[in-house]
Amino acid sequence: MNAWQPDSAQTVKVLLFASLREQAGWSDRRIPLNAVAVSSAREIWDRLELGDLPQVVLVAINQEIVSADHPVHAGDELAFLPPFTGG
Amino acid sequence: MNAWQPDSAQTVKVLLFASLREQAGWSDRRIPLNAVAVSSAREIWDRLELGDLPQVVLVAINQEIVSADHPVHAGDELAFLPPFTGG
Amino acid sequence: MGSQPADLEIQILDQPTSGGLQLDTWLRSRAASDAATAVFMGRVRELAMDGQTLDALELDHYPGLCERRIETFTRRLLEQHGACSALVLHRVGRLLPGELIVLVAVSADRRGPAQRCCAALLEALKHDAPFWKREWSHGVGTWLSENTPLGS
Amino acid sequence: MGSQPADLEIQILDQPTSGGLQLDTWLRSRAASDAATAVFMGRVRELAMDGQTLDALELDHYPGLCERRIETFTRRLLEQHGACSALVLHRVGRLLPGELIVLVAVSADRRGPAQRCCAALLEALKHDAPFWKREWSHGVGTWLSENTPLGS
Repeated sequence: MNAWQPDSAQTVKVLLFASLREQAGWSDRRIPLNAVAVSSAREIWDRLELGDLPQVVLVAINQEIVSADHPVHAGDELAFLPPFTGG
Repeated sequence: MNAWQPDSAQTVKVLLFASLREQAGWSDRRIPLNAVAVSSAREIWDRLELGDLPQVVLVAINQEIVSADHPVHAGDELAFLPPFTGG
Repeated sequence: MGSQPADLEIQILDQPTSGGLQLDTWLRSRAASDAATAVFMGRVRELAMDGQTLDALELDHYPGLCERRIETFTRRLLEQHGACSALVLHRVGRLLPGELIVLVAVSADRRGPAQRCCAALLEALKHDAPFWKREWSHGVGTWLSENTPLGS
Repeated sequence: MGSQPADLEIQILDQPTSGGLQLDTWLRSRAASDAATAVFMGRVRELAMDGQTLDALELDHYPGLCERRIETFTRRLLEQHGACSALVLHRVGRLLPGELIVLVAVSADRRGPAQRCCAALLEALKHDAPFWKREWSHGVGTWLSENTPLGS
């Protein structure tokens, strides 16, 4: 493995919104990817130590809503979205 | 019978609207009442010589929508209203 | 929450208006508890019912009866739908294509009552108020015998 | 008659607005063939969901995804309902009671499509766009977990 890790080359940018942001105490963070296996959005969530991924939380990768089991790649923007309450 | 007939004492004011006004060639007219019997709105209509009273035409007496068989009294305002097309 | 008395404003206008000023003034006078407002605006089409170019639309009404009927069914509909207040503007006279014919606004505590009452009030204005439209094309006037359909 | 291409304008605003100016401007740009316009406006209530006095409503969104999702479902709904054009305004940031949260306007050739599309677009904004509300009462903020009901 290479000890030199550029920010976006080996990390994913994780965004939290609304109540999830409150719960975690942060709104965005870079999470390093596992170098040997492809991670899913759910696996990244599990590393945030915020409990099980609630069924009602939607996942977006690169501003596209996808399933929680969608693979995440280096440089992706991964967002966890509580139920929408706009309008 | 009294030969002296004040305008509103022995007449009814008849108003026509929209297509009825076109058809008759006038919009409002005073019609003398039959001195011995009470007239209905339909009887007044028949004296206008505009054909049978169409089913779809509504009758208003003193700005209240009523049945065509409603009695008409001296001084009343009697209006014949084609189907409404506002809004 | 429907506890305030029903409040309505009815204006029959014989001059062109966009309705914007009246709507703004009315909205500013609403209580903040009227969180939901539904509005409908109808304007004169460019084509007559028979497809010809429309020069003008003439709108006739029966003054007095017209205002009283609108007031009666508006109060009934506000109560029926649990809405709080309504604004009704309706043009009469000679209208050109694109001009506002009718504006209906209804405020309520919730969006459902506001939307449903606004739609019902518009239908009442079309079918239960003494207004009549005449289309003018190429100098010929034709009284409409029925309203445009709701649209499927 | 639905032959012109769908036309939409979406504005996410972080400053107070009555929506009147934007609505007027948008209305003036409508073709006269769009004879029917339905509008909905939602404003901040005076009371929080739990009945306490509301000091402010905070509105958060996910920039980028939010605009793109609104554009996608607005185009889909305009086509589905046979409507011609839409204006969507939505506030974000800190809002006071009485301030406008959302304004949706839809124009169509007929009143039915305009009204139905406007109502459907409002529901889509509530359920399918990444906005989140937090109520502030007595210095305590509470994220809403669901929207207000439509109202029976």
